[in-house]
Amino acid sequence: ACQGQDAGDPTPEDPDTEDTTVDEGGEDTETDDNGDVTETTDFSIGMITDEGGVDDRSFNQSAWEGMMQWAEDNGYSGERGDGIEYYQSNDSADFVPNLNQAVANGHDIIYGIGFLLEDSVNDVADQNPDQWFGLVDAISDRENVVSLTFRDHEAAFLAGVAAAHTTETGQVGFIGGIAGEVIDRFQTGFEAGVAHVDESIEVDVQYAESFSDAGIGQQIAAGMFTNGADIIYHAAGAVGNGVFTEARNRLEAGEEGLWVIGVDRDQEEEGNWEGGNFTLTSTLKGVGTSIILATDQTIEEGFPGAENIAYGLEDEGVDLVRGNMSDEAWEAVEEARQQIIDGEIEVPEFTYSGPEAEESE
Amino acid sequence: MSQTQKVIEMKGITKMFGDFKANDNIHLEVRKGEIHALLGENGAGKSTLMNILSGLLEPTSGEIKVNGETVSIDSPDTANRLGIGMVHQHFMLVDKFTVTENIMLGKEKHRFGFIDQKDAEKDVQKLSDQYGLSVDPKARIESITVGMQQRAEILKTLYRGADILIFDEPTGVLTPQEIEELMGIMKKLVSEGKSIILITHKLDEIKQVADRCTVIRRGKSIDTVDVQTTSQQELADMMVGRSVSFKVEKGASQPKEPVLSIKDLVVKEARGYDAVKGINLEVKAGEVLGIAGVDGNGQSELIQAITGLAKVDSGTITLDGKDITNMKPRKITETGLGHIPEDRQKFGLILPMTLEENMTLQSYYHEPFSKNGFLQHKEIKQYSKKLIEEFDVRTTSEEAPAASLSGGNQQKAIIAREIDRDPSLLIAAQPTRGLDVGAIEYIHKRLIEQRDNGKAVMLMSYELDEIMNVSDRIAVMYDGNIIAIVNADETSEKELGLLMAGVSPDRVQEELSGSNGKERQTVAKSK
Amino acid sequence: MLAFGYNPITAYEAMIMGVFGSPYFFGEALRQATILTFSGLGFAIAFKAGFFNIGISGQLLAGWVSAIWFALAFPDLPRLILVPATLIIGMVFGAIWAGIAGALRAYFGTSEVIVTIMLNYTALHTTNYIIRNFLAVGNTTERVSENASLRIDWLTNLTAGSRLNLGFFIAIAVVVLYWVFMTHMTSGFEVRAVGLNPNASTYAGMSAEKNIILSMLISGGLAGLGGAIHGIGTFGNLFTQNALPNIGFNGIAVALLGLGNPFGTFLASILFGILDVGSGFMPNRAGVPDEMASIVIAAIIFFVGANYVIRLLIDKVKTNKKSDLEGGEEA
Amino acid sequence: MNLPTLLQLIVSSSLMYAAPLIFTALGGTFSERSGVVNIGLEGIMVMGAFMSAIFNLEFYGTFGNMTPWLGLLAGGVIGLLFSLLHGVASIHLRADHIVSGTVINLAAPALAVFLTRAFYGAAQTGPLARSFGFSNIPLLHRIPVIGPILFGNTSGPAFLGILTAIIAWFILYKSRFGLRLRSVGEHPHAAETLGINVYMMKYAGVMISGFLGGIGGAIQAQAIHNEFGILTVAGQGFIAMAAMIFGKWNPLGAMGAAIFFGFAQSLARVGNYIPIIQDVPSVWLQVLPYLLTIIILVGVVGRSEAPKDLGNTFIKSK
Ligand SMILES: Nc1ncnc2c1ncn2[C@@H]1O[C@H](COP(=O)(O)OP(=O)(O)OP(=O)(O)O)[C@@H](O)[C@H]1O
Ligand SMILES: Nc1ncnc2c1ncn2[C@@H]1O[C@H](COP(=O)(O)OP(=O)(O)OP(=O)(O)O)[C@@H](O)[C@H]1O
Ligand SMILES: [Mg+2]
Ligand SMILES: [Mg+2]
Repeated sequence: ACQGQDAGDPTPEDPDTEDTTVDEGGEDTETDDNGDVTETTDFSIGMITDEGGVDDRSFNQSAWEGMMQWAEDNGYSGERGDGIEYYQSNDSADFVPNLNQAVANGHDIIYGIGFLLEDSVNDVADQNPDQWFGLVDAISDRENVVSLTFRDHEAAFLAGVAAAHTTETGQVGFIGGIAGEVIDRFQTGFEAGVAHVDESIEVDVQYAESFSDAGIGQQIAAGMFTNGADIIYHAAGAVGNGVFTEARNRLEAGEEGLWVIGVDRDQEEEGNWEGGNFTLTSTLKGVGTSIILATDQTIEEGFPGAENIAYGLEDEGVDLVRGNMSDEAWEAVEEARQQIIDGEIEVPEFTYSGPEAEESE
Repeated sequence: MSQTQKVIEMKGITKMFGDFKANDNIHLEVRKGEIHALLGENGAGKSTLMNILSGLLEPTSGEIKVNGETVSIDSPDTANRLGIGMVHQHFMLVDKFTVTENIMLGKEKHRFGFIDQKDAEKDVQKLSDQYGLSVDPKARIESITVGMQQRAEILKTLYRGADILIFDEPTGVLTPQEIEELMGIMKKLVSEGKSIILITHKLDEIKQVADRCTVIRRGKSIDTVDVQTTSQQELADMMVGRSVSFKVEKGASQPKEPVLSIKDLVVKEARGYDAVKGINLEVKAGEVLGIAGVDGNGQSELIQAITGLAKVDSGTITLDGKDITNMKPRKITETGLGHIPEDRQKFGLILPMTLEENMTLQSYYHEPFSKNGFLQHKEIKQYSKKLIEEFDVRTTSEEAPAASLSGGNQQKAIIAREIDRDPSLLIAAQPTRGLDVGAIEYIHKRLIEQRDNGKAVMLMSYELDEIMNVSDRIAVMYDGNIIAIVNADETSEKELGLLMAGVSPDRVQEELSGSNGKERQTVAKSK
Repeated sequence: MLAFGYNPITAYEAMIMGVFGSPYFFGEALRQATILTFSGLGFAIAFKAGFFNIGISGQLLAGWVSAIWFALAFPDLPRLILVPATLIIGMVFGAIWAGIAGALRAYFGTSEVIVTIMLNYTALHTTNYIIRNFLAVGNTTERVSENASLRIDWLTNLTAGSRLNLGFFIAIAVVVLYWVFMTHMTSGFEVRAVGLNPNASTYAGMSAEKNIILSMLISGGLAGLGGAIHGIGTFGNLFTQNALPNIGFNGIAVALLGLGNPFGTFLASILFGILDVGSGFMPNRAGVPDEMASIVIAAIIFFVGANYVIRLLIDKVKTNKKSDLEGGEEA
Repeated sequence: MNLPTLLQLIVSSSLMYAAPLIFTALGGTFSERSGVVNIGLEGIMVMGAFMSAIFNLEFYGTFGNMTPWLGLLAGGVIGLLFSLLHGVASIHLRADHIVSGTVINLAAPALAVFLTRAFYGAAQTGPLARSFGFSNIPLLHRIPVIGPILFGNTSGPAFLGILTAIIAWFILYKSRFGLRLRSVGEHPHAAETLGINVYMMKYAGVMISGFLGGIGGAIQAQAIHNEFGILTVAGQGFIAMAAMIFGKWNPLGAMGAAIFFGFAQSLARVGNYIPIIQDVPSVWLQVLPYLLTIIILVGVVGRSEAPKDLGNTFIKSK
């Protein structure tokens, strides 16, 4: 069922797969093993998708692949229903029922994938104080919720560095989906990364106000390219498809040196064209990794309730792939990566300060 | 003319609609070169029979022979091939298409699937010249007169090479001159070897053109008679199954004060030109004022302006002493207007609603039918039942949808509703269109009754008989003006016909006193 | 389904058991039905009056955003005032949003189909903008205060903590009111009349313009009320939307399934609610993709819509019994 | 940005967005001209997008660079087949046209995603093998000055759409078929008396709408999204329906309206590079296309008149 590349690939060395104990959280675990598997833990995890399925080639898929990986590593078959389970939401109204369904099924940890689930996870966590939850991409202060967030700005910063080292026109673009905190992080990091290399490089920022209409993505990209940008970084879901399409069309029509930077997973595949590949690189968001890490941490050290674990470059929770970068750009990226990990570079997280912020640049 | 060759033989035709026998073992023979009338009351089954002949309906049983050969007419196409063409009661024309497009539809002149408009127009022109049917091949149907629309319908059948033409109630919407003209056309067609079946309720028309007549009553064929040797009274009695009288019984009118007065009224038509061009008119209490005129000379707009359905451009309308110019329809109705609209299904009724809802369409909102914004269903039902009984509206129940009533009963329901409110002015527009003798009789009686009760009645109709029989005074409209007002008992059909055609009153007087040979022909042409 | 190796019986068993097997999910199904009732009735009334209001989604959003705004602006008003006021605000804004389309149609003859589609997207973008710039820092507003909440404890407890709320009873009340309005009230009669025959209605002194606007106002008002209830009942807040709320479009289906009758619409909403919530169990318990639920819904509507076939079959059976006469209607 | 570049940008990005709408709106025009309301265009587009994506992925090896163009056919054919459901329901089974269109809209996305899962194990197909690139319109793009602006590096499908609209206009207004189709939408009983097979014409109208709507979806998938997923069509069918009404049920009008939507959309996006518009708050630019449509509809276009018998069920007399 898996597509080629996915975001969850930089899996860290497996923590000792030897079984661990389960006590506190998992009271009733009737769904899983029938006793024929010997080596398993009876720890079970579930996830609630945001609007979409576990095969969305994005976030939810990455989370699910992480869970499958975790299951395999822990002696399960890796099949759904065997220690791992997902609940698909088609609408924001489905979140709470799905969470409750998961609670009823007695998983040890239930992960809500995506910031859309923030309120729902909080609510259900309040109602079920003995149940452990994980919240991906948003922060909760509940005692029984661990927040898994990503220092997306760090990866975006590297993308900015890569772009700055690659641009020939001195102009790059950023296309966001719907403006808001999460996407703002990408924008901020990207702008900072570009400026880190060369203050004079212009970053053209636009929001599609959609995550679905690729036509709009294509129109915005057309505008940016025409206006002189040669690299566009998108953080806009399916809108990004239009960005890739526009770049491909232009390259095929004879323009040269155009690049797109992908988001969340390695989008190299999207950048194939007759003349090679124009996906410069992609920022990764290790949703799957974070789930594996947090689950293992729980098993080993106990549940990190109320904590916000922010996965960054350091723990490979976010990353930037090598892609088609030049050696020079890659070196600069590697250097910046190290500097960020070492704390030598402080990547700003938000420019967002309220009304009309997205136009401030 | 070999009068003996049978072009159509229908034998033992029966047509069931569910359990209802619309045609019951009907026999009909049409000879070559004759005009064969088909006479019968509303709902007798005439249209059904002809729809069978023209391939629209399949008979439940029976046999059809065309030119001596037994045929099965399973589609209009087949009928066409057999040389049968029908001019339908309700015109089958696409309003937005041109005359030519309508005529050639289904049998288009084309090259590689693309229409050869010019060629087709030429053909239509030629055909219309050949039979003396003046039409403008390029005109859109929605912008031409009813008469021309009908000629287009006739051309449609001729264009398809029909030898047997069926006319289903062709004269209902025509002026006397147009009727005259149509009769001429029919005779011409017959003389060219065509055969015609003419459906009509109008006995004088049968007398005028038909050779033979088959009478149908309640789905059964009663008899086929020679028109020359049968009197109108005999035909009528045969049709209805009892003895009928034609004359409207009425005493002299006693007009009193004017109820409606119109001054310098100008009304624009939807497309923006003046349809009513400065009319002055009074209708007095205790009289029936008839509005005569050819369709499309501003009568409809005049009535719409009075009833508040069209905007008055200038001038004033006073009803019962109150200025009602440009008032909302409801205000006008409340001031004392009853209105039997021209198109009963479009304006008079809400067909899917129940009869009782329709009965209170003008009064549902006030007591006792509505209290504090709530409908009082009980009161409504009681009232409707009363009206249904009083006006003899035939229906299965007051809760039946209006659509389930026959045309005549739909009209009776409207009349009941409008008369029962006892308005000081009753406007009746074409109140008997398409109805049978019995219903017409009844409606005319009611109008006169209203007059005798001291109310004002305005009657608009395209049927001269009706206008002359019922009205006390007659206003003739032509081109948005009232060109003459005459007293009903001092005028003649001929005079009215001339006036309706736009001949000025002075000229009319001349014409009438002069030789009376061919003037009708010329008048008809001038329209 | 079988063709793809799925077992339909287990799928529906999973769905039915999932919903009826637990008060919680039954409560959730009814909650979902609540909102659908509003969007369904909203669509239905416009449809009765002869309009195709495809803008229920946008009107629902308008109700939602205005209700949340109001509830957040006056958190301390006593519950008895705040809740009704919030609902009314939502209703009014929904009504205005639809009223624009109604007024344009009445006075300019502008196609309501286009206008409502365009207003949908306008509502979507405007709502997101308002959230980010006026109602919240970020993409999600604060929760409204307790005083603005539609939750009622006994109902929550009865359904094991579901989000079923007072809105359900409001929906039932609205169903009855809708019925009373359409069949017993003078203005309901006018709306129906105008929908069935605008010419005759004008002739009878009803104002086509007034009724067009009135029916659109009610239509949008119902959608807006639904949005407000979604806001202070289901979620308690508002967040930026990626797309127009589906629940608006499902309202069309619900209304059509209910054959325009308020009680029918209500029952259809409950069916939808069950299918909607229950379909969530299909992938887990039966391994069947939940798209199957939509396909089932589509099939049901198809057969309800094509009820002519069913009537025809009944007729056939009847006539066959009666006689051999080859009559009746054709196939 | 200099003026020619700006114009070229606006033209090409308007056309790009308009291309799927043109075809779908033309499809709607045929259906509604035959008297059958088609709100199922959205669902038809979904099916077309789905099928073209599959075709594209599976047959790139066989057809190479021709694949997207042939993919249009694939999308058209599946759209046509799917529209038959609407045809049978509304023409023969006498279902309300809105009901049956709604069924299409409900069923199509569910079915398409279901099948995508069955074939590809995911709800999205992933990038297609070959998408439409830019096209230079033969000869025309050589015209000095305006050539490159209007016809250079632009959307090939859009120009195919424009051509199709012109052909559609000729078919509808100049051909025998068109005359019959329109007569059926205006006065089916009149058509019946002239031996025209009303049912067949209505089916033809619906099937053409399915074919063209399927092509519209195929363009959306192959020229813009470069994949198929649930988000590929997302509302474009409804906008196409709006374009059809906006264009007064006339093929050229529908085409014009579709291009106008593309233009308004493009103006909102490109506005950032146009000095005067630059400073307008972004929300205004976002809602601009929609408000502009309403304003133009009210102010300029006015009342549009639907085919007279639109939405009614024709019952053959027997
Ligand atoms: N499709 C139908 N289904 C059921 N009954 C029908 C149908 N068509 C006609 N009828 C009934 O059959 C009877 C004969 O109708 P038909 O139209 O032939 O009458 P007609 O003699 O032409 O009357 P008119 O003078 O009013 O035109 C009427 O009672 C009519 O209601
Ligand atoms: N298409 C139809 N289907 C079913 N019943 C019909 C149909 N058309 C007419 N009828 C029924 O047949 C009866 C006669 O209808 P029609 O309008 O032909 O009456 P009619 O005999 O011409 O009477 P009137 O003289 O009052 O016009 C009515 O009761 C009507 O309900
Ligand atoms: Mg009759
Ligand atoms: Mg008849």
